[in-house]
Amino acid sequence: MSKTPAGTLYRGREGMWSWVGHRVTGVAIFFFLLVHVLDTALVRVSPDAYNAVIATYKNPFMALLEAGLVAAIVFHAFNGLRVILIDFWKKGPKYQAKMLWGVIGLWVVVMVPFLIRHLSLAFTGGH
Amino acid sequence: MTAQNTEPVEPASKVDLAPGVGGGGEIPSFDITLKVRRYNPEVSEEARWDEFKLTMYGTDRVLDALHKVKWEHDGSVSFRRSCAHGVCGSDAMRINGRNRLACKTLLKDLDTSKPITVEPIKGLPVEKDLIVDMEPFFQSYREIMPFLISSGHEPTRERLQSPEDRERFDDTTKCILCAACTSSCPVFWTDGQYFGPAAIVNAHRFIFDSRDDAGDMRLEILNDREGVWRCRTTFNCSEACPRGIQVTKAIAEVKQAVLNRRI
Amino acid sequence: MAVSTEIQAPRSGRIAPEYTRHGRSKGNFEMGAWLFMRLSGVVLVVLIFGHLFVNLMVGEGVHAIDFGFVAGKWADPFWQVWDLSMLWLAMLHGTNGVRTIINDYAEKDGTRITLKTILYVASAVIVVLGTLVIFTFDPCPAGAAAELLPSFCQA
Amino acid sequence: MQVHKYDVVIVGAGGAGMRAAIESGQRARTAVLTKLYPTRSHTGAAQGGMCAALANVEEDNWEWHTFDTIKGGDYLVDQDAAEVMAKEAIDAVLDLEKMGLPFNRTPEGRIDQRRFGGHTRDHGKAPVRRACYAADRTGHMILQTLYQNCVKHNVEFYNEYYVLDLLVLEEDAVREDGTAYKQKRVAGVVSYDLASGEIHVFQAKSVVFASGGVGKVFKTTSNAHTLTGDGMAIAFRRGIPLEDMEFVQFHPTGLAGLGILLSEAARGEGAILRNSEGERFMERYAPTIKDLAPRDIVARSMALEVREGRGCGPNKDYVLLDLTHLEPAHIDAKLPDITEFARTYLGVEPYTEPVPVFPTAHYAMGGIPTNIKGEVLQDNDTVIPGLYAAGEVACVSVHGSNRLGTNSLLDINVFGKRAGIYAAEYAQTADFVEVPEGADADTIRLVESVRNANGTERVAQLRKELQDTMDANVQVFRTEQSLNETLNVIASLRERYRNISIQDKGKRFNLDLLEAVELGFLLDMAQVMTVAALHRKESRGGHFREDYPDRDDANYMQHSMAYLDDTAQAGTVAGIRLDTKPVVFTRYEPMVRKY
Ligand SMILES: Cc1cc2nc3c(=O)[nH]c(=O)nc-3n(C[C@H](O)[C@H](O)[C@H](O)COP(=O)(O)OP(=O)(O)OC[C@H]3O[C@@H](n4cnc5c(N)ncnc54)[C@H](O)[C@@H]3O)c2cc1C
Ligand code: HEM
Ligand code: SF4
Ligand code: F3S
Ligand code: FES
Repeated sequence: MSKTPAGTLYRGREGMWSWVGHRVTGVAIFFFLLVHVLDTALVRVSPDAYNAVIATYKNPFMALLEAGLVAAIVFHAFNGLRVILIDFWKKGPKYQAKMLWGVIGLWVVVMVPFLIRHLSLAFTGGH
Repeated sequence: MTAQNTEPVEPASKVDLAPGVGGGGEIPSFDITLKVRRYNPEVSEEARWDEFKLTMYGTDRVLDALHKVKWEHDGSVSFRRSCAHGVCGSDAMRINGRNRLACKTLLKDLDTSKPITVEPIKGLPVEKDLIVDMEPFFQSYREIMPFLISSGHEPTRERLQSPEDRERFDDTTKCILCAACTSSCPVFWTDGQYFGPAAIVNAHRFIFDSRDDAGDMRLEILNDREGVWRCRTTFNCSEACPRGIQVTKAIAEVKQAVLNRRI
Repeated sequence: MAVSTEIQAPRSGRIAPEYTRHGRSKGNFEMGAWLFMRLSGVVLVVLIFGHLFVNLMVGEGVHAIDFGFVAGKWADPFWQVWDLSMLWLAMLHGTNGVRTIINDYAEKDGTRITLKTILYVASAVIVVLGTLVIFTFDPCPAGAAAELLPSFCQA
Repeated sequence: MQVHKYDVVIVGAGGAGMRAAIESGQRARTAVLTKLYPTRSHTGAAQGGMCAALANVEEDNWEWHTFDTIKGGDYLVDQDAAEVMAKEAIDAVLDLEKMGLPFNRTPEGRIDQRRFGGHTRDHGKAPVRRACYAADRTGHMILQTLYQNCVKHNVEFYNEYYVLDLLVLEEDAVREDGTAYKQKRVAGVVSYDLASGEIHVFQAKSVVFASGGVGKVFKTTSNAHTLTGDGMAIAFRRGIPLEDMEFVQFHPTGLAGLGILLSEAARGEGAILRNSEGERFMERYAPTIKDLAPRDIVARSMALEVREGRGCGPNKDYVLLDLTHLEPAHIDAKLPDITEFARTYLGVEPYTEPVPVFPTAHYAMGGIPTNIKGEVLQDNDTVIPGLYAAGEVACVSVHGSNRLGTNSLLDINVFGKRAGIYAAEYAQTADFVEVPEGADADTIRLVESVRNANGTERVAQLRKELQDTMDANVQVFRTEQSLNETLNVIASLRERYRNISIQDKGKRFNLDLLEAVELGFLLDMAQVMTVAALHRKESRGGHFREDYPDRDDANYMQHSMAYLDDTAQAGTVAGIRLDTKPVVFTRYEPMVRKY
C-alpha cells in the first residue's frame, strides 16, 4: 500500500543494525541447516558416500565458510539472548545498546580462540 | 553569584553579569545546504531532490530553514507545522536519515558542512513533498480503543487514584501522535499492516490506568497477527520519539501483560 | 434547492476501505510462536554450542569428522537424543523465523502463500528425513569397508 | 457545488471545539471541520493548569473564584458569565476526570491543586491552591482526552478542511418595541479541503465557531503558526461584530526572539528578572511583590527597561530570567519543561546562565461576542439563531481586559460544553436555512484570485512587516501616535496585498495559497485591534496607553464592539464602525486593582 518513493537509508542505531544482523544470520543458518541435514543423511546411504562429501568440505575454502557460519551462529545466539533479556528483564530495554556491545565482546572472545584453532587446523591439514 | 545556601535566599538586587552572558556577542551565522525530497504527483510521478543554499543563525531550527525556503525561495515546498516548539506533532520528518521534529532539531546540532537531507517519514503514502497520508496511522490508533472505559457506577466526585497508580502510565501519556515512532519502525515499513508503536503506546496508557476496565479487550486486540508480536525490538521508535517516551519498554510491558493474561 | 450531491465524510472517523487491516487473526498462535522462539532459543544455545564444541573443537576438529565419527556418536543414545532435539528445535525455530520474514516482505497474497508452502514442505522433508536417519541409523552397515566404520564394529 | 448536510457543524477541533462535539455528537448529527488534525490544536501547548474551586487541598469556593476572575479582568468582565464559569468549573474538571484525564493526585488519591497568579482565598487575602493540573502538560492532556472521547463517541471529523466563509442571510424582522431590523440567519459554512483543493459547502442548522486565537498578528508570540484569527475574521467579514479586540495579553516570559512560553511557574518558584546591568529591576516597579506582580505589570516593566537601553544581547532587546540562585535539583523537580525549552531552543543552561526572555503575545481576550449560552450576538443583544462560538475565538466575556492564568482552559471546557449542548438542542427543533444558489461563489473567487495572483509582493514579506509593526507599536505600550502609524502601515500593506503572488498553483496541499488567505485574515484583525486600541483612551488590563495611563471608568467601563460597515468611518479607517456594549454587573463593584 505504501507508494513512498525510495529515499535514503534510515539511519537506525544499535537496535536496528543488530536486528538486521540477527535476521541475516538467522536465514543463513537456516539454509545451512537444510544442507547440513541433507549431507548428514548420507550416512544412511553408505559410509563411502558420506565420507566422500565430507571430504570435499575439508579444504581451506570450506573452512573459511565454516568459520563464517560459526561466526553467524555465535552472533545469532548471543544476540538472541540479548533479545530475550530485552523482552523479559525489566531493565533490558534500558541497557539494550550496552548489551549489544556485550554481545559483540563475547562474540570476539569466543571467535578468536575458535578461529585460531579452526583455521590453523584447516590450513596445516590434519591427517 | 550562585547562592550557596539551600535555604531559598532572597537573590541579590544587583549582580555583575559576566560579559556575553545571555548571548552578548554577535549572533553567529552559518551557511547550510538543505536537500529536500520533493514529490508532487500533479507535476510528476517521480520524486526528486532539490537543494537550497541558505544562511541561517544561531538558534535556527530545521523548521526555520524550511520556512526560509518556502517564504523566500520556493513557495511550493509543502510541509505541515503548527506549534513550532515540539508539542503538536505536525512536523515529524526524516532529517539526515532519522525521524525528528523539524521544530525541535537545531541546525547547529547537525553537521552543517554536509548537505542536510530532509525527507518525508517512511511507510506512509506520500501525498506531496514532506506531507504523508496520516490516516492509516490514526486508524491503528483508533482501533485500540484509546479512551477510558470503566464499568460500575460513576462516582459523583472524581475517581480516586493514588499518585503511584498515576505514575504507572505517566510516560505513555506524553504521546503527541506525531508518528515519528511508527514510521521509523522497520516492521511497519514492510507492509504497513503492523499496528505500530504509537498505537501500542496509547493502548499502554489505558491498560495500565488503574481506572480503566477494558484492558483485556485492548490486550486481545493487540494479541493479533499485526499486534505486539510483530515488534522485533529494533528500538528505532524509542530513539525517534521526540517526547522521550520509552516506547520499546512500553511495548515489552504490553507483551508481558498479554502473556500473563493468557497463561 | 441547489444541493447537488450529499457526500459522506471522506477522511473522518469511519474506516475507509483502503485503510482497513487484513482480517483479524484468531487465538494465540502468534503469541505461542513468539514464546517458542525465545524458549527454543535458550535451549538451542546449549545444544548447538555443545554440538559445535564436540565436533569442531575437541580432538582434531573438523578433520576428525567422518563416517566413523558420526557413527560413534550416534551409537550413544545420549547423542541421539541431543541431535534429535537439536534438529527439531532448530528446524521449528528456523522455519518459524523464516515464516515471519516471509510475512514481513511478501506483500502479495499469492507470493506469500507460495513461499510459505515451499518453506513448510522443505522443513517437513528435512525434519522427517533427519529423524529417520538418526533413528534407523546402523553404525555398522554390512558390506562396508571396515576402516570406515567406528572401531566397535570390528568385534 | 458539493454540499454536505449536518445538524451541527463545529469549526475547529481544539479544546472548545471538541468539548462541544462530545456533547453535540451525542444529541445530533455533527461534523467537526478543522484545519489541523485535532490533536495538533494549540490547546495542547497549554502548560499550567485549569482552575476550579474543588477545595481538594484547602478551603475554597466558586464565589472567590468569581471575584478573582472579575478583579483580574480589571472589572471589564461580564459578571453573570464569570459566575457561570466559576460555578460550572467544578463539573468541568470532574467531567474531564471521568473522561479519563490523568490529573496529578494528592496522597489521598484526589485531584491535586496548585497555586496560580491572581487566584486567592477570600477576596484577595492569600494565594489559594485552585489550579488542577497534569504535570506541566495540562493542555496536552485536555486535548488528548477530548480527542479520545470524540473517538469513543464516533464524532465525524473533516481533518484539514479550512473553513473560509460563513453563510449568513438577512431577514427583515421587527423587534418587540416595533422597530424594524435585519435578523441574521446562519445556513452553514464553506470550506476548502487541503488535500484536494476542492471547495465543500456544509449546510447546518447550527454552526459552532471554535477556531482559536489570533496571536500571529504579532511577531513574538506563544501562539502557533496556524493561529491566524480565521474564525474572527470570517465572522467579521459577514457583518458580525467583534468585541474587545484591543485587549491582548502579553505574557512576560517568552523565550527572547522566539516567543516560546516559559510558564509563570518559573517566577513562582523563585526565578527573577534582571536587566543588562544585572539589576533586579522589578524591585523598582513593584516594591512589595516584585517579580510576582500581575502579568500586565511585569510585561510593561520589562518593555520599559528595554526601551530605556537596559536590555541585553547584541540588539539590547530582551531581559534575563535568572534561575542561577536556585538549586539545580529544585529546578529539575519543579520546572523540567522550562529548562528543556531554554536548552533546546536557546542553547542556554539555566542552572548557570540566565535565560533571555521578553513579553510574548499570548491570548486574545476579545472575539466574537456571545451570551452565556454561547449564542453569537449580531449587536449588543440580538442573538443569531443557530450560530454559536466558544473558546479563544469568542468573547463571553469572562476575561475582561486581562485573563487570569488557567481560566482559558476552563473557559473552553465550560463554554465549549454549553455551546455544544445548545447547538444540538437548537438543531433538534429548527429547520435548515436554505443554502442560496452559488453560496460558494465568494469562496471560489477568494481562492482563485489568490491562486492566480501574479503580482510582485511576497506574502511572507508582507506578513513580516505586519508582525514587526504590531510588535513595535501595538504591543505592551501604545500611544495615539504609534497606533496611527500602525494604521497607516496596515493600510499600505492591504494595498500591497492586492499585488501579491504565490508560486504554488496546484490543488494538492497548497499551503502557499492558504498562507496568503490567512494573511488576509491577519490584516483584517490587526486593523480591528488597532482601531479599537486607538479608541480606548485609557489603560486597563492588557491595554496600556502611555498617553492615558489610568483606568477611566467614567468613560470606558464598557466593551468595545467593532463592525464591518462600508458606510462608516472609525477615525482614519473607513469601513469599520465602533460601538460600545455595557458591562454586566451582578454584585462586584469596581475597585482599584492592586494586589
Ligand atoms: C503556550 C500557551 C500556554 C497556555 N497555558 C495556559 C494555561 O496554563 N492555562 C490556561 O487556562 N490557558 C492557557 N493558555 C491559553 C489556552 O491554551 C488557549 O486559549 C485555548 O487552548 C484555546 O482553545 P481553543 O479551543 O479556543 O482553540 P485552539 O486549541 O487553538 O483550537 C483552534 C482550532 O480551530 C481550528 N481552526 C482554526 N481556524 C480554522 C479554520 N479556518 N477552519 C477550520 N478550522 C480552523 C484549528 O484547526 C484548531 O483545531 C495557553 C496558551 C498558550 C499559547
Ligand atoms: C543458538 C541459539 C539461538 C538463539 C538463542 C536464537 C534466538 C532467537 C530469537 C530470540 C529469535 C527471535 C527474534 C525476534 O523475535 O526478534 C530468533 C529468530 C530467528 N532465528 Fe534464532 N536463535 C538461535 C538459533 C537459531 C538457528 C539454529 C536458526 C536456524 C535454523 C535460527 C533462525 C532464526 C530465524 C530465521 C529467526 C527469525 C529472524 C527474524 O524474524 O528477524 N536461530 N532467534
Ligand atoms: S510515541 Fe513518541 S514518536 Fe510515537 S507518536 Fe507518540 S510522541 Fe510521536
Ligand atoms: S521500531 Fe518497531 S520493531 Fe519494535 S521496538 Fe519499535 S516497534
Ligand atoms: S510544529 Fe508542532 S511539533 Fe513541530
